[in-house]
Order: sequence, then structure tokens, then C-alpha cells
Amino acid sequence: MAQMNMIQALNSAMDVAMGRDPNVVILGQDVGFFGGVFRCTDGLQRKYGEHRVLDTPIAEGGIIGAALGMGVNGLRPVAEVQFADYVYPAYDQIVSELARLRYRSAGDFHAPVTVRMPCGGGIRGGQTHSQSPEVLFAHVCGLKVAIPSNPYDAKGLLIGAIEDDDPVILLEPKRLYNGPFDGDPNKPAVSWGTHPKGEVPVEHYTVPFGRAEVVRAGTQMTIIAYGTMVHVVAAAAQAMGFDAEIIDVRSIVPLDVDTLCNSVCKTGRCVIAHEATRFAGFGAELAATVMENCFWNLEAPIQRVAGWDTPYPHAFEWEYFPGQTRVSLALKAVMEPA
Amino acid sequence: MAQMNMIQALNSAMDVAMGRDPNVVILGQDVGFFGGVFRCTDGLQRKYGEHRVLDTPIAEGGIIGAALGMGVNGLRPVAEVQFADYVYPAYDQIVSELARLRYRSAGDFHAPVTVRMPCGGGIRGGQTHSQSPEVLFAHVCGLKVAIPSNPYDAKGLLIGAIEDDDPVILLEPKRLYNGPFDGDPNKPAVSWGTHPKGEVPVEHYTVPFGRAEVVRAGTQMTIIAYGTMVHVVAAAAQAMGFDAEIIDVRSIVPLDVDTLCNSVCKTGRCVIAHEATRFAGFGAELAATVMENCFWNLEAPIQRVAGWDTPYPHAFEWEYFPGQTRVSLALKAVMEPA
Amino acid sequence: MSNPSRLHVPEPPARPGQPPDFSYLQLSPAGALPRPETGASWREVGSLAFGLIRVLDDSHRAVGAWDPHIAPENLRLGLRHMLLTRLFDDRMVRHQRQGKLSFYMKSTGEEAVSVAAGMALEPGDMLFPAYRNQGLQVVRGRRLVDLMCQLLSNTGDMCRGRQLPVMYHSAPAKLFSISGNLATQLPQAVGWAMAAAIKGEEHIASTWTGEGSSAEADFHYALLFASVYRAPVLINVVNNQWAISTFQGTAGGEQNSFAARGPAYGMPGLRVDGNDFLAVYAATRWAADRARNGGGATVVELVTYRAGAHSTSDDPARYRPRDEPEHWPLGDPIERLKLHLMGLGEWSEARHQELSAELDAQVSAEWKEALTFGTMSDGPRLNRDLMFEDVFKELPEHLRRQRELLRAELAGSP
Amino acid sequence: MSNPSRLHVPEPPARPGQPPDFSYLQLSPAGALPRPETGASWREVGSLAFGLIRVLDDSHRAVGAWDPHIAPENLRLGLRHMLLTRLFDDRMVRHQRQGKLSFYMKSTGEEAVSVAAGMALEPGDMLFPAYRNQGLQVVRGRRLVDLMCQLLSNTGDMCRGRQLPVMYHSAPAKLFSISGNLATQLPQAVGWAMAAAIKGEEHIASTWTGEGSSAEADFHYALLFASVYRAPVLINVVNNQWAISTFQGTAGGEQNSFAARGPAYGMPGLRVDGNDFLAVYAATRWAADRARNGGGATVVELVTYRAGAHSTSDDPARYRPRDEPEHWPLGDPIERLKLHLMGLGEWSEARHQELSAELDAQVSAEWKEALTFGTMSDGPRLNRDLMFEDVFKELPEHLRRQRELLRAELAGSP
Ligand SMILES: Cc1ncc(C[n+]2csc(CCOP(=O)(O)OP(=O)(O)O)c2C)c(N)n1
Ligand SMILES: Cc1ncc(C[n+]2csc(CCOP(=O)(O)OP(=O)(O)O)c2C)c(N)n1
Ligand SMILES: [Mg+2]
Ligand SMILES: [Mg+2]
Repeated sequence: MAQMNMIQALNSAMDVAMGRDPNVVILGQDVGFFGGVFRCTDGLQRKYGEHRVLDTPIAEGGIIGAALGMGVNGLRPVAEVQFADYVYPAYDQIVSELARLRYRSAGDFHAPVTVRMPCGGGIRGGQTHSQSPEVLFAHVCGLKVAIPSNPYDAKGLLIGAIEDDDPVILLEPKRLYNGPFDGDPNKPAVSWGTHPKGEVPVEHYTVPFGRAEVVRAGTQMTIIAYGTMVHVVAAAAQAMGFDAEIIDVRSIVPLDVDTLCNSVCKTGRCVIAHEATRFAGFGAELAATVMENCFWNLEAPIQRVAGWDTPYPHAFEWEYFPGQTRVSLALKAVMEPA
Repeated sequence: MAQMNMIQALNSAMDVAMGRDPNVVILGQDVGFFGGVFRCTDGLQRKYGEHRVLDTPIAEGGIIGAALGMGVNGLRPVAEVQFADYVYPAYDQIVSELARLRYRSAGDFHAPVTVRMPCGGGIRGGQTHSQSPEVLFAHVCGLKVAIPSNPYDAKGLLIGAIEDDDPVILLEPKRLYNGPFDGDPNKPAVSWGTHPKGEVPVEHYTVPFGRAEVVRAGTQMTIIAYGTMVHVVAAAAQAMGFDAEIIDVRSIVPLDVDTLCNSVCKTGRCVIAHEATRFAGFGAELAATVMENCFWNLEAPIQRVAGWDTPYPHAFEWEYFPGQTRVSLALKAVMEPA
Repeated sequence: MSNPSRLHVPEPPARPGQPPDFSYLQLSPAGALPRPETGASWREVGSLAFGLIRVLDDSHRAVGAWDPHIAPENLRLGLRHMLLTRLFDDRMVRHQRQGKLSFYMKSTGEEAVSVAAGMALEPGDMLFPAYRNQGLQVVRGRRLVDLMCQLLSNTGDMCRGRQLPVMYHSAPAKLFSISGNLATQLPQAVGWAMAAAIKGEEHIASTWTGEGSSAEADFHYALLFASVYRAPVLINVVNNQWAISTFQGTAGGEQNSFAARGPAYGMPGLRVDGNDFLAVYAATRWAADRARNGGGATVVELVTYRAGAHSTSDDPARYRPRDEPEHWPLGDPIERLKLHLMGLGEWSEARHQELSAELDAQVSAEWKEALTFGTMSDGPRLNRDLMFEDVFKELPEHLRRQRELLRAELAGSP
Repeated sequence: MSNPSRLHVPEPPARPGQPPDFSYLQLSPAGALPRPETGASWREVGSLAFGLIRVLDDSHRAVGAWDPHIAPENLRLGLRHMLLTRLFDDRMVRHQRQGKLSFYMKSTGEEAVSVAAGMALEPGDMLFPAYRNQGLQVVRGRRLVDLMCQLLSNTGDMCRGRQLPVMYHSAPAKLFSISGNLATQLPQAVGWAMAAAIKGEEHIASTWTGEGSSAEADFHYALLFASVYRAPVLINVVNNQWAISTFQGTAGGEQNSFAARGPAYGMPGLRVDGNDFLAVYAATRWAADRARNGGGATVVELVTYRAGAHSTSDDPARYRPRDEPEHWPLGDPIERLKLHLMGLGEWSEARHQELSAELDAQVSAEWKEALTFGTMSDGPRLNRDLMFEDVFKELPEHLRRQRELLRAELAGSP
């Protein structure tokens, strides 16, 4: 075990994977000599050579297209998209190709590509460095999608993704890179050193896809969240003194429907929280699924807490971000439905 | 009034718009001399000149990027994407640019671009000529999104889209181009001639965005659908002898929440149907919204009817398509919930 | 009409009713262009992107530095592959007309582009075809039955009924899965080649795109990555003059050749007579040798003509002169190779008739066999459960549930 | 390390600790290149894509056919714009260090690229800048206060607080909104120019991208559409040798120039000394005249050097030699124009000091004024309701509801 922040955990995951399998390669913008603008690949090119950690041209579509071809030729590419906000030029290669190759070739061809991208706000990045596009991948069959909320899961999910023969989209909440964040930007920054999930094995391990985690058992309500919001909802529930069962979805696709719905059927109340834009966001799928499976147990309408249906404005970052106040209002609402 | 199929209605809409405003231009693949692979722009280049109806290179991203620039320079471009399945190369220009320009420039710049694309299955097009990507646009704030289910709405929505100063995505269910379709491929094809909505004014009119239409009043349940599925659910409800209230969403964004929810609050039961892949599809947003607004009136879980979470296979088109049987099972389920 | 517009709008030389006109085509006489060393720098070979590499002259003799000196039996094999491809195409179009297929796309007039290139490459080389490269399937020895079963989406379909007709693939034959989305295979082929180089293997990749599809971003990505990493890959642009209804000028061919894109990225560009079997073979071999020896990628433009309709859903008479095909100046690849072989005394009209008859019989026999795997209307059908497989490597819970729902649905339906 | 790899991986000439080396740069002596007629065909001007257009020689005299013969007062104006841009940049970086700004990107060493081009274009021409073209804002007479308010996202911000610092725009000044997504402005500029041509207007468009961003699809789309429709547009590639940590070879500059992409698409490509004010002015004017007269688009590569960090979040010492900037062979644009003017007897060290002092004072005064519109920490703040406006032209019902919810939230919060 070692203390790691999420950046170090991700770096360790790639280090472990590259050490075990010579076919694992990394490619992306500034990932090589420089080690990535967030330092996630720091030192890996020095250790494994510039032929396994490639600096690429600034062409997300080319990066994914090339990674797919590498995957077909026996490599396990880990592609970094510098910000999730910049994945759209690669959307066609991801949606039409990466997600479809195994299906259209009846399993004769596949490309085990992992696509990493920092997502989410909270670093004053404005509308083009803050987006959370998870639902745009969740709707595309053929992709596995995960979002860690802590260093331990980040490393386990990333090793799992690299070793997985299906393409995986790994969204990394950049606000959590250096420490947990409860939604209050005015508090001094906390480090992962103080957090149990900052304890990360140095060696190989995986966190399975398709498994949500109950991060806090509770009786009064179920709060379903992922990424940064896991920490925000926990702080809000505690502040309000609710005995909430808090579930970290972790794996968006496949989705652990049983863990989510067993909890809600038990508590009878449900709040769903994510940072992405609300309308047709992944919270909609979660709400619909919970409603379908727990209808007879629900004692109040499911509440969705999310970012507004606007871009993420530079000046109004904290008005956009679904912080503790927005969460609290939803918690109140499920406890005392109008 | 005249008899028009959906292709003629769309053609008439562009004809009317171009005749009234010299700034309306059309661009896309094969839309000029040839008149489009589905003939939607037939005759328009001959009538308005090759400088207003442009054949373009096969580069969807270039088409939308150029259309945006034209829009900034005072034109009202109508861009055709040959199949919705091929819109992904343009996804960045649509999501990051078209949808964001007005916001990021505080209203100082905008581009009134309309993007037309045939969507949906039922023509044996296989996985790359059958997709319904509406939710991938619905989640992106700044875009208006509409899907007509008949020639009358198609013309009215398209003229409205062209005259709208916001960017609009118009998805055209290609299976409805030549006639209504109740989901049974074995029945002889029906023409729009026999359908009241095949009666289309030759002159200018618009169908407003943000307004759903109650296509059939009923008491037992509310069925929410759009595009091809409007006809399928109507046939299924009738076959089962249910007195269903059927609502054609028509405008995905903005969404007419009041019309949908007033109906469900009245009937207490709701089935939602679309052709797109189910997981995180637009049906999830509809279900979540209805649940939030009609929770206390619901007498059964809302049922979602949709395409499976797989690509659209060439050989299993009708097993994939959410036909009358799949709809019927959902109607039964809301009437006799387990 | 009075129009203030100063915009330049490319126009094909002739539309229906007008006399065909190919005067825009830059031609060089056979044998005119030099053949540089395969190790030459791209700057030294720049001129090859503008001229036209041709070997067969007007009297069908092989002339000049690019003559690959292929043994007669291999030339006959090439002729056989091309003829089989054409007869297969013709028959499949007929069957589509009869409603036995949902869709088809033929490669008539372009057979040399695929067959000669396929023969010039090594069996270990990975091919990333477009949808009009069926000649590659034939060269790589795919049985027509296998192709036909794909067209029929029947129980013998290597795609398990998932793909539109002609979207073949074969892992053992190293023929990559064809995508309905144009040009996506290009950067993938470059990535495959980069991986081969990273692993120190000497196999190369070759990929094909139509000139119209070269407008897509993926063409640019492919050239850029191929240039930056000097990937061992051939990027072939099949310029058959048309992209459905738009001519090659709309794709950017009015101002310069497509081969010229190569030098812009610091790679050789070869502009080749695509209907000259020997020229295509020689140019492919040159670029393949170069790539194999670490010289990096080459862009090869194959100048040819789409003699038929775009697909069975298309009617070219709506947008080009009916008689345009007869005026195509570079002739027919099969006819030209046939006359070349006859000139060598290695072939005769009689043997040609014989071969046609034999191959025609083969197509009939294999079609019969293919039908035993099922047709669109009857015979054995693929198991519907297959729809849910291969979305992921293992069937996830939600798809298992949906498979159950479909079973119930099919049971419940009349 | 023993590595089987045969992949070519581009490497910058020097990394930290190694001696800077710019021997890879192809230079031509000032005045060496011919200046063709603006109406010349792209084939005749091909060589300009490989040489380097320079006017100022080593003794800072203007020589050769490309000398634009600019009146001294205009040269002084250019010097003033460049100096103001640099002083503004330096001050803003300082304020960012002090925590007064969230982020900043300076253009130090590249001022001529924007200022000379901006002065060579007509006021009616539409500009589509990248994020490092602040010189264009200065040339077009934007007050620093307006730019500073954008940087501060305060009540004077033309973006209403929505954009990251430096993403300016001005409709009246015909400066398009800058996007955080690289290169997207390129096809948009081409579309704008196509519209101008369609409407028969004679204004042209000009757009800028970094050499690194030229790898994006949008660069290819822009060149293709500009070529196909001969759009009146200038496509400028600012090759400042670096894209964050990757050198221009990773973007495709190792094998050929970026200007060479022009001829590939059948357009002129001009490779220009980007630190030579006169050369940038002359090349821009040549391409602008050509476009205005119906000659279509030109690709202009400006060879310059990013003397500073990529942004305030970047530390170049991690990936390039600390002293690399001092070794840049093309000098500093301000220094070179200053010495040229002094050589003409039109400028002096004293006047230069005076000007610096004056502009420095201007920056201070405007910064003071900008702060009165609010800072990141205090002073007037933008109304939070603004967050919901301009998503659509009219506020839709669902955003009205969300605005209410936010108001409640803000009321409810401590
Ligand atoms: C991304 C994408 N856009 C559009 C289409 C529709 N489409 C199919 S074939 C074709 C024309 C391609 O022409 P070309 O590349 O010249 O190939 P050819 O048919 O001449 O062999 C078009 C536009 C598509 N399949 N994919
Ligand atoms: C689509 C996209 N991908 C990646 C980024 C992140 N990014 C911002 S600036 C930059 C480097 C651009 O370099 P260059 O184009 O050379 O411009 P320069 O900074 O040298 O002026 C990168 C990779 C982005 N903003 N947008
Ligand atoms: Mg073609
Ligand atoms: Mg740069």
C-alpha cells in the first residue's frame, strides 16, 4: 500500500500494465516526454521508451483511428484525450468504429482500446475545460464507460480497462486528481493522504466493471452519484443529518442495476446526482431504471440533481456546479415531498 | 392544399423558404444537380441556381463548419447530412460550435443553421443507414431538435427551423418519406394520399417548436412517441382496443412538458416509445420527467419501448424494430402491472 | 439567371444530353515517366504525383521503366481474377434486380485497381478495403460462396447478418472489416502499420478509399500520421471520377491530383493508370517495397472510371451522359490485359471464351451452394439470439434480459 | 534500451540541458524570392511554399521584390501596436501570477504575425483568430479595457463571463469569437468567405491557426472547401515551432513545410519570416489582393517562435532548453522593425523609450479602469441570471425554471 493521489494512481496503473504486457502502448497529446498536461503519464516514456509512449499530433480523430488499428494488430493502446471537451473530433471513430468493430465483424476483429479523458469542472476551466459527456458514450452500445471517484478505483478500473478486450471510455474527474472535494471551493484543499481510498496497492489489481459500490449504508434514502458528486452528496447528507445510503455508480456501462435498485427498494427514496447538464443526462437513465424497478416502493418522486442546461460559464462556475445547497434541497424534497 | 408525401413536403418547405428569402441556401452531398439521394432537394438547384444549392465534398464536418460561417455572414444555410448515421464527423462542429456560438459570444454572433438528416430504420439499411441519434443532440444545450411524423409537420417544422435564429437539428424518419408505417413490413405499403396529414398547404406556414400534439384523445393511458413510432403505437393501441391518449412529441428540444404531463396526470398510465437504442435514450428523459411531474397520479410504472441496446442488424431489422408486438406487451404491462 | 455570385462552383464536363468530355484528364504516354529507386526521397519523385504512370501502350505492349515483367502465368491469373470479379458483379446485380438481394455495388471497370494491387502485395500484408474492392477478396482466395452468403445475410454469413451487403471481412485472409462509414479505415490502417513497425514486424498495411471519400477528415489523419511516424502503409485513392452524382472536381480534383497530397505531407505520391494492370502492379510493388524497407508511406492515386451505377439504388443517367462510359479514354482493364497477353502469344479469343464460360459456371455453382445456407425469404435462418452477441466480448446482464424479451415477443407474436 | 521498433518517432533538436539547435530551419536570404503577380496560377508560385519570404536583411534594410514600401508613419504605427501588445501581455501575466486572473496566454515574439497581417487587411475583412492573435485585437482598435474586462470575467466582459480569458470577440470590429476548441474557426472562415462570394461582396476572410492545431480535421476541411469553391480567404498557419510540449515535427513539419499544403489542394502556399514585419505585411497583402480579385484562397505559413510559455499553466523548461529562445535565428519582430526604422532615420532609442513609457502608462491606466468593472474577488459582479441567457435567442421555459431554482438555491445558501 502507498499514499497516492488520483494522478499517481492512474500513472501507477499504466506503469503496472506496461510492465506486465509489452503490447500496452500509450498515445496522446503531450503524454510522452512531458508526461501529460496533468502529469498522468509522467516518467512512463523514460521508463518504457518513446515507441511505447507516443506524443501524437493534435488530432483526436487520428489518435483514436490509429489506436483502433494498433488494437487490431495486437497492441493494447491507452489513448489520452487531453480534455473530455475535446473528444468530439474523435466521436465518429469511437461511435462508428471502436464501438462497432466486434459486432460488425462477428467477433473476428476487435480493438482493446482504452480512452482516458479528464472531465468535470471545478478548476475554473470555463465551458471548454469542464464538460461531463458520459451520457454521450453511455447511449452508444459497444462501449464500456466508467468514472472513478477516488485513487483506489481509478487505478483498479484503469488496469481493468487496459486488460479488457472491449473498448473502454474512462472519464477522470479532474477536480479529484489532487484530493477529494466536497463542493465547497472556499474550504482549503484536502489531499488524498487523509482519505482511505488514497491508500492504493502499488501492485496489480483490478476493480471490476459493472459493479457499483455502496460507500455508505443508510436507511432514510438512497443517493446515487458518481465522480466528484460522490463526495458532495456525502457531505450534504451528513450536514443535514440524514442517514443516507450512498452509492457510487462507478461503472456507467455496464450498469449495476441490482445494487442501485435493491437499495432504493429498501429506502423508498432516491436522489440522483451528476455534474453534467440535466436534460437527457445519464441521471435520466438512472431515474427511469429506478422507477421501473422500485415503483411500488417509492415514497416520493426521484429527484435529479445536475448541472443546469447551459454551458459551464467561467464566471459562474460555482453557480453552475451542483454543490451542497442544490443537493440539500433535493434531499429535503425526497424526505418531505410537496 | 395539396397531396404531398414527406419528401415533397420537405422539398416544398425549402422551395417556399428560398423563394421568400434570398439568403436561404442549401448545401450537402448530392443535393444539387441530382436533388439528393432521397430527392428532397429535387429541382431546387435548377430553380434557384447552383450558387444557392451547393453540391459539397463528402465531409460532414466541413459542411457544418462552412454552414456556420455562412450563417455568421448573413445566410440561412440548410445543410443535409445524407444519413443521420453519418453525422458524427460533424459532431464537433455541431456540439462545440453551432450550439455554443451565441452563448460564448453573448449573443453578438449566431448562425441560423438548419441541419436535416434522414433517420431510423425499416428500409433494410443495416447498422449504418438506420440510426436514431436524437438524444445525442437533445443533451447538447443550444440546439433545437425536432422529428416530424407526417408531411404536414415536416414542412411546417422545416420552414420554422429555417426561419429560426437558433440552430436546429431536423431528424426525418426515412421510413415515413413515402407513406405512414404501422410497423408491419408484410402489409402492402400505404401512401400519404390516404392520410389527413398528407394534406399540405402549398404556401408558407410553420409548426411551432416546443409544442407536442395530441394525435388521439383517450382515457386509459398516455402513449408518448415521435417519428415512425407514432403510427406504430396508434395501430397497436387500436388492435388491442385500448382507449389510449396518443401524443406526438414532435419537438424534442424544447420539450412540451405540460402537454405530456397533463395527459399522464389525467390517465395515470404512460408508455413511451422510440426506435433508438433504449439505454440512455431520449425515452429515459421522458420517463424521468413524467415521473417527476406525475408521480402521485401514476398507477403503474412507466414503460419504455425502444430498440435493443445493439446496433441495427441487416438480417434482423424487424426483430430490432420496436413493432406492434413489443408495444402491445408494454400496453398490457401498464394496464395490468405485475 | 442574373446572380451576383462570384463563387466558383465546380461543374462536371458533361451532364445528361451533353457530349461526354474527358479533356480535363492529364494523360502521359505509356513508358514516359521514370521509375526512381524505391529509396529515393519524396522530393526526387515529386513529378510522379502529376504525370500518369502507364505501362501498356496503345497497341497493348508493355513499355518503359515501370514494366514489372510479370510472368505470363501470373498475368493470366490476374486476368482470371478480374474476369471472375466482373462476372460475379454482373450476376449479383441481376440477383438484386430479381429481389434476391437487398443491395449491391459493383466494381465494373475498376477491377485492376484491386486485383493488380492485391497480387503485388504479400499474403502477410493487412488490407483495409473500401466497399468497391471486391477484387481483393477474389485475389485473397475468398470463396464466392462466402461472399454470397454475406450478401444474403444467411446462415453462412461471416458477419452473422449484421452488415449491409458487400461489407465483407476475413481475419485469416487479412482483409479488414469494411465499414459503412466512409474513409474510417484509413487512419486505422496507418495505426495497424504503426503497430507492425513498433513490433518490428515487416508486414505492411494497404488501404483504399474513393476520391470522393478522400474529403473526409480520416484521409487527412491517415496522411498526417503516416508521414509523422513514417508508417509502412499504402494509401490508395481510387479516383473513378464519380462519387454518386458528384464528379471528382467536387472532391478537390479540379485544381490538382489526389496523388499530390502525398508530397504535401512529405511522402511520395504516385498517379497511376488504374485500368492498366501492369502499371497498378508496378506502382503498388514500388510503394510496398519502399514501405517494407523503412521508407514509409506512399499515396497512390489510381485513375479509373466507375463504369456502372454507384449501387443498385442509383441511376447514373440522371446526372451523367448515358454514353460517358464508352468515351472513357483509359479503356477497360480486362480488355487491355487480354489484348496484351494475346500480343505476347500467351492468350487467345478462344481461351478467353473458354475461361468466361468456366468462371460463369463457377458463379452459378457457388450461388446454388450459397442458397442452401438460406435466402432472404426462406431456407435456414440465422438464430435471432445472435443479435445480442458480439456487442461486447461477453453477453452483459442487460442484453441477456433483452434477449429474453425478444424471445417472449417472438413467441407472443402471431 | 533494446527495442525491436522500426517506427520513426520525431524528436525535437534539443531537450532541456541540450544545446539549442535550429539547423533544421530552411532559411532563404532576405530578398531572394521572386514576387509573382497576384493573378499567377498556383503552379507558378509553387516555390514560395518551400523558400522563406523575407524583406529585412541582417542589417535591417528592406530588400527585394517583396518590400511593401510602407510609409514610415505606418511602420511606426505597427511598432506601436506590437509594443503595446507585448507590454499588455507582460502585465497580464504578472497579474495572473498575483492571482488577479485565472489564466492567460501571451504572444511574445509573435507580435508581427498578427499586427502586420491585421494592418495589411481591410477594415471590412472578417477575422477568425486563434487564441494567440491578440495583436489583431489591438490593430482593430479594441480598447485594452475591453480585453481586460474579458480576462476578468467582470461586468464589462463582452462574453458575459462565459469564456476563458483571451477568448475575445467583437462584432463591430469584425473579430470572430475565439473557441477553446482548436482549429474549428478554419472551415467557418471559409464558409464566411463563400457567403461573401455568393452575395457578390468583395470583403474577404482571414483565419489563423497554430501549426500544432493544423493537425485537426478542420484544417483539412478548410483547405478543401477553400480550394473547391475558390473562396476569398487567407488561411494562416502560425508555425511558432511548439505546441505545448511537442515541436513542429510532431505536427507534420519534419518532412515538409506547412505552406506546402496549399499547392497540394491547388492553392498558393507562402512560407514567410513571421518575425519580419515587412514580409508578413507584404505576403498578407499579396494573398488578400489575390483573394479580392477572385483568385481564391492562399495558405500562409508564418515561421516564428513561441518565446514564452504556452500559457500561465505551462513551464517550458520541462521540455525545451531554457536558453532556446535566445538562439532563435529570426530574431525579435519588435527589435527588427525598430532597428529598420532607426536605419531609415525615422526612429531613435530615445523615442522608443518614450513610447514604451507612454504605452506602459496606458496599460496601467486601462487596468485601473478595468478593475472598476469588478475583479475575481470583489467589486461589481455579473448578474447570475445571465448564465441562462443566450443559450437560445429567447429564454425557453425549462431555463426560466432553472433560473428560478438557482435563485432559490442562492437565497437558501448561507
Ligand atoms: C461518412 C459518410 N458520409 C456519406 C456516406 C454516403 N455515401 C456512400 S458512398 C458515397 C460516395 C463515395 O464516393 P467515392 O468515395 O468516390 O467512392 P466510389 O463510390 O466512387 O467508389 C457516399 C456519399 C457514407 N457512407 N459515409
Ligand atoms: C480540439 C482540442 N484539442 C486539444 C486542445 C488542448 N490544447 C490547447 S492549446 C494546444 C496546443 C496548440 O498548439 P499550436 O496549435 O501550435 O498553437 P500555439 O499554442 O503554438 O500558439 C492544445 C493541445 C484544445 N484546446 N482543443
Ligand atoms: Mg469515386
Ligand atoms: Mg505552435
